[in-house]
Order: sequence, then structure tokens, then C-alpha cells
Amino acid sequence: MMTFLNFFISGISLGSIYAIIALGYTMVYGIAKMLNFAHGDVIMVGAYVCFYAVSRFKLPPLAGVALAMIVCTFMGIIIERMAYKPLRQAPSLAVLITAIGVSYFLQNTALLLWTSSPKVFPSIIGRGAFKLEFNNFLLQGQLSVSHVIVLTIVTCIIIMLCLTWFTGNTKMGKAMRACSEDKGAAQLMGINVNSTISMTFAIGSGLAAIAGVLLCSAYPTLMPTTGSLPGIKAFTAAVFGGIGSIPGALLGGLLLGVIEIFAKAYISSQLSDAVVFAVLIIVLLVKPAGLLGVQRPEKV
Amino acid sequence: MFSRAKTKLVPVPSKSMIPERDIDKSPILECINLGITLGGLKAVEDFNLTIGRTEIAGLIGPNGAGKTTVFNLLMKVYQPTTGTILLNGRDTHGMDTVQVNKAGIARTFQNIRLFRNLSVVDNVKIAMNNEMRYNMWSAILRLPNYKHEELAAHRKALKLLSIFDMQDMADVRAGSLPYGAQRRLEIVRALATNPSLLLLDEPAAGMNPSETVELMESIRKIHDMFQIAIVLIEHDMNLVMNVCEGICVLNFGHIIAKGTPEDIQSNPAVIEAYLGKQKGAQ
Amino acid sequence: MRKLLALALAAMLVMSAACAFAAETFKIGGTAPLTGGAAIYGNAAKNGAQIAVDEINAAGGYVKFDLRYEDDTHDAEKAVNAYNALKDWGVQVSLSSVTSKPAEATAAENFADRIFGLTPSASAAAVTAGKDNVFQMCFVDPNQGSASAQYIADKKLATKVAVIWKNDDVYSKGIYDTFVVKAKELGLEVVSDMTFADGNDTDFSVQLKDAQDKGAELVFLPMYYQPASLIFAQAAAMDYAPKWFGVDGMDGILTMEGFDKALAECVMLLTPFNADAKDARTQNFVAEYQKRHGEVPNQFAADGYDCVYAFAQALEKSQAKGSMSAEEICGLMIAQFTSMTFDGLTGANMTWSKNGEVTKDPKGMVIKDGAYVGLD
Amino acid sequence: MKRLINLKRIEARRIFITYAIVTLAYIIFQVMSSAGLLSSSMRGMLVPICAYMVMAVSLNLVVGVLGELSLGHAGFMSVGAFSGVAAAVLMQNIIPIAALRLTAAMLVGAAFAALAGFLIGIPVLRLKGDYLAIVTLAFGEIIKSLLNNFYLGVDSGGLHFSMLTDNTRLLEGGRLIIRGPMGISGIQKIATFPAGFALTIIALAIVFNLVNSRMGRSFMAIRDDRIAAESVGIDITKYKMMAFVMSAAIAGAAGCLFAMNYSTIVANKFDFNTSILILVFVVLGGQGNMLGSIIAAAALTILPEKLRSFADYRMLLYAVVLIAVMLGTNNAGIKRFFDKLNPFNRFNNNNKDEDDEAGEAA
Repeated sequence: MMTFLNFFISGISLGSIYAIIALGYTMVYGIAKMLNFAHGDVIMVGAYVCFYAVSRFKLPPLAGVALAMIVCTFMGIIIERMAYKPLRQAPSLAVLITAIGVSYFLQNTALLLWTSSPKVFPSIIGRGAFKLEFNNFLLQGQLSVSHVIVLTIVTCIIIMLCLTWFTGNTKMGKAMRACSEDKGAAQLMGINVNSTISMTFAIGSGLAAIAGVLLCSAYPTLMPTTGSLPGIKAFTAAVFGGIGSIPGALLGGLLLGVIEIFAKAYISSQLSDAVVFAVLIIVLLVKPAGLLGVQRPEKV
Repeated sequence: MFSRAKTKLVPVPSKSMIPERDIDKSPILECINLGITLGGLKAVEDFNLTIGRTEIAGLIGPNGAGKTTVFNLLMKVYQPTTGTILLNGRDTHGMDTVQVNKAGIARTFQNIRLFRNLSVVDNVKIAMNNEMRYNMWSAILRLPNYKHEELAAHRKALKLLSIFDMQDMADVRAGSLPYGAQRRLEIVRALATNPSLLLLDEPAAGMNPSETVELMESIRKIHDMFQIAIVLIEHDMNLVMNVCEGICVLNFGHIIAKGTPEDIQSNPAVIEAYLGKQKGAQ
Repeated sequence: MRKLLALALAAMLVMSAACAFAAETFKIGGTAPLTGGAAIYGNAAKNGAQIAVDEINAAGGYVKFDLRYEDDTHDAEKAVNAYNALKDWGVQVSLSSVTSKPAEATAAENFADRIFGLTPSASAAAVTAGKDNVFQMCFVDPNQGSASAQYIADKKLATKVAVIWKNDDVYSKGIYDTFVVKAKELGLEVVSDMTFADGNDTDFSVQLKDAQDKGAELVFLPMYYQPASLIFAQAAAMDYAPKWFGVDGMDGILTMEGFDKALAECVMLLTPFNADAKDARTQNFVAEYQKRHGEVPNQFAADGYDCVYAFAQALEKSQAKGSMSAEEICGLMIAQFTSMTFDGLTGANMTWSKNGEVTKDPKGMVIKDGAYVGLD
Repeated sequence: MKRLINLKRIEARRIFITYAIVTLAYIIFQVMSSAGLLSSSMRGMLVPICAYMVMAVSLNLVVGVLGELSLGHAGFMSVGAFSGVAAAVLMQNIIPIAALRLTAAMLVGAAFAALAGFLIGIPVLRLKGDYLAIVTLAFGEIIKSLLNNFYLGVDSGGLHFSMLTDNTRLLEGGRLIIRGPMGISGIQKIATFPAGFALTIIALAIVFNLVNSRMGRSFMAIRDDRIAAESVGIDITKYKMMAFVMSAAIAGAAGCLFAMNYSTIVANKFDFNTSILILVFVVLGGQGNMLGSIIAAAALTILPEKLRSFADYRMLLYAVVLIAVMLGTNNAGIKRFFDKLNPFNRFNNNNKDEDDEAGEAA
């Protein structure tokens, strides 16, 4: 029972990392309707910036995170301007391929700038953990939840609430939702679609910086390819929860993490990825728009 | 399964358009208590309608009355929540769009839905898919039955296009046709599936008066040639009153009137639905 | 008159050239992952080899090298492309490939083209299998697996062991396979056998928990150091402190920027190279590497360095000429490598068997106070 | 009314030109290769280029013609590669002629990939759009994961296979063909450029003949308007499945050809990145445009090799070229320029809007 709980906590830990990356994916997808495969690499850049700020230039951790957010936000805006904006009218596949190009670009730039040697991310949050002792007839033993994970989950929830509030209550947020529903109609209503989408990318990239710092705090090695595989997993998580749905990204991320850990623990560590993807497929077959996604009937 | 006489498409020259001649035959379509709830809203309720074998009927009503929803129910784009649809006396319960089409209903769409990137003749040939029999290997290996059937299909498609004098545009990209021609192509495409009931959703929308007159003639021509039943949704009252033998008026998902064009024109409920309640009117 | 003068001048030039460049210049090349996920290993080997080449060229001995490395992105297909690019360049002796699967693919080409290959670090048995002209500078994986098991049993380090290995990696799998067989033979009990793969190489809590619950006293980690660093951190977080036993891929863990060396305290590993060794050659190499790249060299760099020196020795001994074709040199090299002994950074008295496997002593190391200390 | 494009003539000419260019390129390279005019680097890439061209054509059938995005196409390549190579090993003594053995292996690879395509198609094709894409990605990963844990051996007692660990327990003299994460080693390299050319032509013939039949028209109808296709009696699932399985089969044959060109093959080779690479060929070459796919596949395979002189900046430049090409080909001005040069823009969805305006204006 205790082992089960411990695995559950591990799953939540892993899942919270997926969730925070998935939030960025879902945000961009929900509004710009594009799969931004470069998101994982923006995360990597954010982590590197924070790493250098804290390890090399001895800035306080919070300043490092802030710097990473600023750099990533600007980078997001620049990438959007240079690579995605000219493709606003292009078919979505062209944008997808461009995003992959951007992903290669970021990875290879990082390789040139920061070399391929892995860096160990500084423990800006500390490696401590909350330890809970249980000693009753049901539960025996110790449960440990690291500070990083608690912080990640709290951050996830805060970001989720902020995004929900932002898209629901502010002018810019409403403009974003309008763009998400119908870009043409939004334009006719006097919304500047271009700047709204740029704004989405800015927010998404800022979130990526936070995700990068948290990812590398929880799993502290940093390489130019650090972001790409968690990126794909997180993308899966976003789809799992219903891509475009902000609470869905959180739920999807957490579930994906828990499923992955349970699959490793109780089915087979060799086939855990296969199990995770199989569960995803089954969920999509039962709920074709993901767990919390809304399926819009096609107008005939 | 739902095999129909293959001779159906042989044009029968007929000058008389008397609905009464269908009296001794079973109706092509019967809707009994048809209804659907979409997102908690009863979009269509208690819809009862019978269409004769060679009748031209009109379905009219203000915007949002549920006219297109009725078409979608008949085509099984939506599955009805209540009621029964009898096509040719056979219950269509559990059938999907493809099966309903094979059973004899074809339609056009309010917002034109052509296969835009394909040529005009290919649009028509796609609709003849189910009457072609050659398999994938014949196609890949270009066996004789592929060539034979393709040639026959091509000839037939051109013949159908000639109804609207479109045979010269056969190799043109459908998406680049003028608007009116696109509407006509949709009708040809629907006809190519050998329907016994043709549903036209606002066929005259966006057409100028002279095009509408041409369309009216074409509808009559189709009716005469193929001896099929036609139901059309239309806002152009001139067209409806001139072409339709029977009219059904829908408002807020309910049938508010049924009858001949003359009956409908003088029906107070219809006038109210279209013009609102008028004070002082009789 | 003029003609004569020109002739004389030309003759003088040729002579002086012959004096200044008495050395035989050979084109040496290899493929390595210089970009992508495995770039750490490729760049290290390349940098190590470059230092060796520069030293040899500066020393002005019999042999001079012209070194070229091509990127194979740790992919067999790209490795063959890279190999062909080297062939077009006119490579005479080959450093094969750095990682196993690419090396397996290029070794087949080496064999077909009769270009002698010496891989610094591609340790899979299949690299050399059936090829008379492809040799390895590193231990072959199966040997390392059984050597590790042997070592653990001999030193009575543990009786219950756990293994965590990388399920989609040739290197890890190669060591794992023989380790398990040998361990069984020697009466070691493998209580926990868990894997990870590319997509899920961040969270090891399940694997560690399994090892802990089953009472493993020692955890064997046949993997590279990057995932290992995560394993150490996560084990520390869950208060699990078994004995750790690594393989040569673990080398480099202490040089990771920002790595908390306390986490790797008491980790044991078999590696042929120790950057903290006190001998002058190693120290010079490490100093030079640090000067150039700002990092402490790992075993791959040392392997690359050794390969170039081994070539220099063999070429000189066989009196190969820079004008010879790759095929001619290949014959000489096979004869040399199967007969010579070589002293390098990664071992003394190395010899090679006919099938290309190296014999050298693995050094048992343990990490004490953030540095390697020899185990015996 | 603007120009009305005569599609029939264009289509026929386009098919002819595609065959002609491929054949011509083959003859040129074959002659150059036998005359020793090709660099080793170029010669070494001939077979993989053919394999990638076939992959691009095969994926274009799904993405360009059927209009569904598949992100797991490398999975089918992988199934074809592993089953084909295993078959070739088994047939080593039965069929001594290499070319025949290769053909048989490719057929086996195609058959197994088709089977995989069918099994995957059952759940996948019920989904739409991005969700379909993510599920194909998932299946690609599952195939990779399963193959990484698959062991297949042969001995006098017949075939033995096992999952997770090697439990094949082969008898003396047996051979373990597929060894889990270590893949297949010691493959006899029997793939040749002529075989690659033949496969390219066969793949093109299959796809072109299929596209110009009632099946192909149904695929394109589904792509252009699913609801309209249903309304004229096109069985969506059946035709999607047909395109998907055919595409998987061609990919399987290509995978087998590819694997037979190397002495070793691992499941990790056929990962998400490879799927994406093939998708890039298709998008760059133009959806539905087979000649474009073929040219893009060849160009993008050669490009990174030609960039070798840039050393460390190689892959960076590759990324920049990729982005620049995507931006360039989708730039309205440049596009119009190329459209003028190229009359074969039948499936080009981008000038749809332009044509629509023309239609409405008329």
C-alpha cells in the first residue's frame, strides 16, 4: 500500500512536469491552432539561461528565473515574427514543418553555444523533501514528497488559474478566445489577430521558461536535447487532456505521469512507453477530443 | 440490400405533373414524429411528412426554423432522437449516411460542398463509385474491366453534365467554377448516385433572377427525365410557388402548415411566422 | 642559363622540402556524433584525437597526420554517409566510429573497402565480428559485463544485486546480457532487473524502489553517466544508499558542470582511464584538454587520443609510406596490431587479438572525496 | 472568369513527366556510377535516396491524397525493414539469387507492414485531424518500443520468438536474427540502385494508377469534403483504410530496401524524427504532388551531406534552409512566380482562395 502511494507520488511528480510543459502547448494550440513543436526547445533555452545566471553569474535564483522568462518571452516573440507570422495564411502543415525547423535551429544553436556536455542544474529550490511518517493499520512507512514537486504542482495550479482567469476576464484574454473560435470573425470585430497571436506566443514562451527551470530542478541534467523528448510527452499529455483545454493540460499531464510510473512498476519497465501510448489511444477512442476537450459538431 | 431497379435512370418523357398519379403507389418517404434534440434544444419536433414518388415538395420557413436539420436527419448526418423515417416503406433506423444514400436519397448542401480540387467530371464520377465494380488490383494493374468501366462512367458523367450544358467544363477544376455552375454541379453529382429522392438545400441561393428561372426549368427537367421525388428548401418564394406541388412550412422546429402553394400563401400562421404578428390585421 | 637556374632552384626546393618534411603524412579520419543527443561522446573522442595529432605533428617524427572527423549524429545511415565522405577525401587509416551501431555499419564498409579501422570506443562485439581489419581500443561490451560480475564476486561486494539498464541502447544491452549470465554463474543473485529508454529517462523512482524493496546491496549501472547522475540524485532523495557499480561509460560523471560530487561518493566503476592519474602523460593530456575545451576529458577523449598514438606507432614500425593506398596500409596495420604492444592513457601493455579485441586491464576505481581512487 | 485549368491534360502530362524525370535521373546516375564519375559519398546515398523517395510517395498517398496527417510513418518502415530482413536471412539458402531474394524480402516487408497498417487503421481511422495525427505518433512509438523488445531466432527446429527477454532457446547452430535493442546485425547488403529505381517506379505506378481510379477519386473526395463524400455514398472508413494499408505496404517495401543497404539496423532508427523527416519531404514537395515529394526527398537527403564543409554549423544551416524554404514556398509573391512556371498545381490548396474569389466574382 505504501509502495503504491509512493509510486503514486512519483507519478504525480513526473506528471506535474509534463503538465507544466503541456500548459504551454495547449495555450498556443488553443489560440493559434498550431502544434508548436519548438516549445520543448524553448524550455531548454530557458533552463540554460537560468543555469548560466545562477551557476556562472551567481545571480539569486529568482532573478535567474525572471531573466529566463524575459529571454524566452522575447525569443518567443522573435520566433513568432520571423518564422510563424509569415505563414498565417499557409496550410497548417507548412507551419508544423517550420516549427520543426525552429526546433532543430534552437537545438543546434544551443549545441554551438553551450556544447554538448551535460550540465547539472543548480538546486535553486533545494533538494529537500517533506517526509510523512505513517504508522497505522492501513499505512506503514514513510512517504516523501520533494519540495520541487510541491512547488511544481503549486506553480501548475497557479498558472492554470491565472490562464483561466486571463482568458476569461481580460480584454486580451477575450480577444484570444475570439481568435481561437474564429479568426476571420475576430478580425471583423476589430480584434488585431496578429498581435493577439504574438501575445499568445509571448505568454507560452514565458511559461516555457518556468517549465524549463522546474523540469531541470526536478531532473537536474541539462543538454541541448533536454527539451525535445519531454516536449513530445507533454504534447501527448495535452492531447490526452483535450488539447486547447487549460485544465485538461493539467489533468492530462498528471495522469500521463501516473500511468507511466504505474506501467513501469506494475506492468513492465521495458514496455512502459508502449503502455502509456496505448492508454492514450484508448482514451482518444472513447473520448475523441481528449478527457476535457469539447468536441464541436461539424456544421453541415 | 436495398437494390432498386437499375432502370430508374432511364428518362421517361412526361409532360404531366399531377401528384395524384402517385396515389395508388406507396410514398417514397414517410417521416413519423421525427424529432431531434441538439444541445438541449429541440431543433425539430413532431415532424410528420409524406412525399409521393414523383412529387416536388418545398420545405420553407424563417431562418433557424430547422429546415436543414430535417435534411440532416433524413441523410442521417444526425441520428434522430425520436421518430421514424420510412424510405420506400423501409425503416432507416440504424443506417448511416452512406447506407441512406445507397437506399436512394441524395442531397445538395446549403454551403456548397464540392470536391473543389477535383475536376467537374471527377466530382460526378465519385458519385458513381458505388455502381462501379472493379477492385483495387484492377485499378493498379489497369486490367480490362478497369478501362471498360471507367470509359462507361465517363460517358455517363458527361451525359449527366449535359443536363445543365456543363459537358464542356468537364475537365475544369470544380473549385474554380462560377458560383451558379457550382450549385448546378452539386445537383448533377447528387443525381449521379441514382436517387429516388433528391434533397435540394437552397438551390437558388446567390443566383440572380435569370439564373433562378433557368434553375426552375432545370428542376422540372430533372423531375421529368428521372421521375423522382424532389424536396427543396428555398427562400425564393417565386421559385417555391412555381415549382412545388406541395409545401411544408416549418417554424421553431414545428410544422405550422402543409398544403398546396395556394393554401400556404393565404395561411395566417405562415404570414405571422414570416412577418410577425400584425396589429389590426384580420 | 635561366632554365638551368630554375632547375637548380627547383631541385633545391625539393630537397629542402624533403628535409623539412621527412615525415610521412597519412590521412586519418573517423565518424562521430558531433551533433544530437550523443554529441558528448563524439566531440570528446574527436577532441582527444585532435590533441594527439597536434602533438605528433609538432614532435616532427616519422609520422604526420591529417585528421578529419565527420558527423554521424549517432545514426548508422549517416555514419555510412560520413564514412563515404571520408573516403572521397582519401582517408588512409580510419578511426571507424565512436558509437556502437554506427561503427557496426561503417565497419562493414571498412571491411569491404579494405580500409583499416580502429574504433576508440565502439564496444559492441558485432563491430569487429567477422572483420579482420577492424580493431577496438575499448573493452568489448561482453567482456566488460563479465569482468564486472567477476569483480563484484571476487571482492565479495554483494550477493544481491540490482541492474538498471537502458533498453534501447546497444552498449547497455551488450554489457547487461553477459553480466547477468556471469553473475548467475558466480552465484550472485540478480534480484531486480529494470530498464529505461530514451523517452522515459528522467524518473527512476520505480527502478530504485524495486531495487530497494528487494534488498539489493549493490546496483549495477551499465549506462552512460548522464542518466546515472539522475539515478544518484534520486536515490539520495529517497534515502537509498546501496553500493553503486558502474562501467566505463560512467566515466565523466565527476566532470559534469554543477554536479554534486558527494552524490557519487563511493561509486565504483571499471574504467580504463582516470583523469586524476598522477603520471605525466595523463596530466599533460588533461591539462591540454582543459586548456582547449575548458572541460576535464573523459574516457572517450582518452580513447581517441590513444587511437591516434597507436596508429602512429604501428605506421612507424611498419615503415608505411604516405603514398601508399589504404589497402596496402591495411595489410601492414593488420600485421602490426596483431603483434605489437601499446602503452596509452587507457592502459599499459595493450595487445590485440586476431579478431580485433583489445586486451588491457580494466582499472577498478572508486570515487572518494570527489576523485577517483584505484580499487584493488 | 479567370482561366479555367484543364486538369485532365495537366494530370496526364504530370504523370508522364514524373516517370520521365525519375527514369532519366536513374540512367544518368547509373551511367555515372559505372563510369566511376560519382563520389563514394554520392554512390553510398543512391539506395537510401530511393528508399526515402518511396517513403515520401507512400506518405503522400495518406497526407496529400487522403488528407490525413500521419506522424508515425517510420513505424511501417520499421516493420517492413525488420520483417523483410528477417525473411531475407531465412531465405538465404532457398533463394540464392540476391535480386530475387531482395524482391521476396520486400514483398514480405510490404505484407507485414500492410498487416500492421490494417491493425492500426482499425482504431486510428475512427479519429480525425490532429487527434488522428497524435494517435499515429503513438503507434509509431509503440512499434518502436515493441521491436526494441522483440527477439526472433531460427534453428533446425524452426522459428522461435519471444518478447522482453531472449527466451528463444536456440539449438546448436541456430541464429538469433532480431536481438531486441541490438536490432539485426550482419545483414547481407543486397539492396542495389537498380532495385531502388524499380521500387520507386512501382510505387509511383501504384499510387498514380490508384489515384486515377474510383478508389483514388474517393480518397480525394474524402480529403476535399468528408461530409459531401458520405452524402454520395463513399464509405469513408473503407477507403481511408485502403489508402492507409496501401501506403503502409509501400513504406514496408521501402523500409526493407533501406535496411538491406546497411549491415545493421535498429528499431530506434525509425523514430519520431524519421517520421517527421518524411513528412517534411511531403510538405516541401507539395501535398499530392508525387514529383515534388521525390525531388524534396532527394534534395533533403543530399543537402546535409553537401553541408559537411560547414562542419559544426552543418545542422544549424540545415534548419535555416528548412525554415527559409517553408517561408519561401508559402510566400504569396514567390508562390505566384512559381505557379506561373509550373502548371501542375492541381492539389495546391493555397490558391484555392484565389480561385474562390474568381468563382464568386464571375
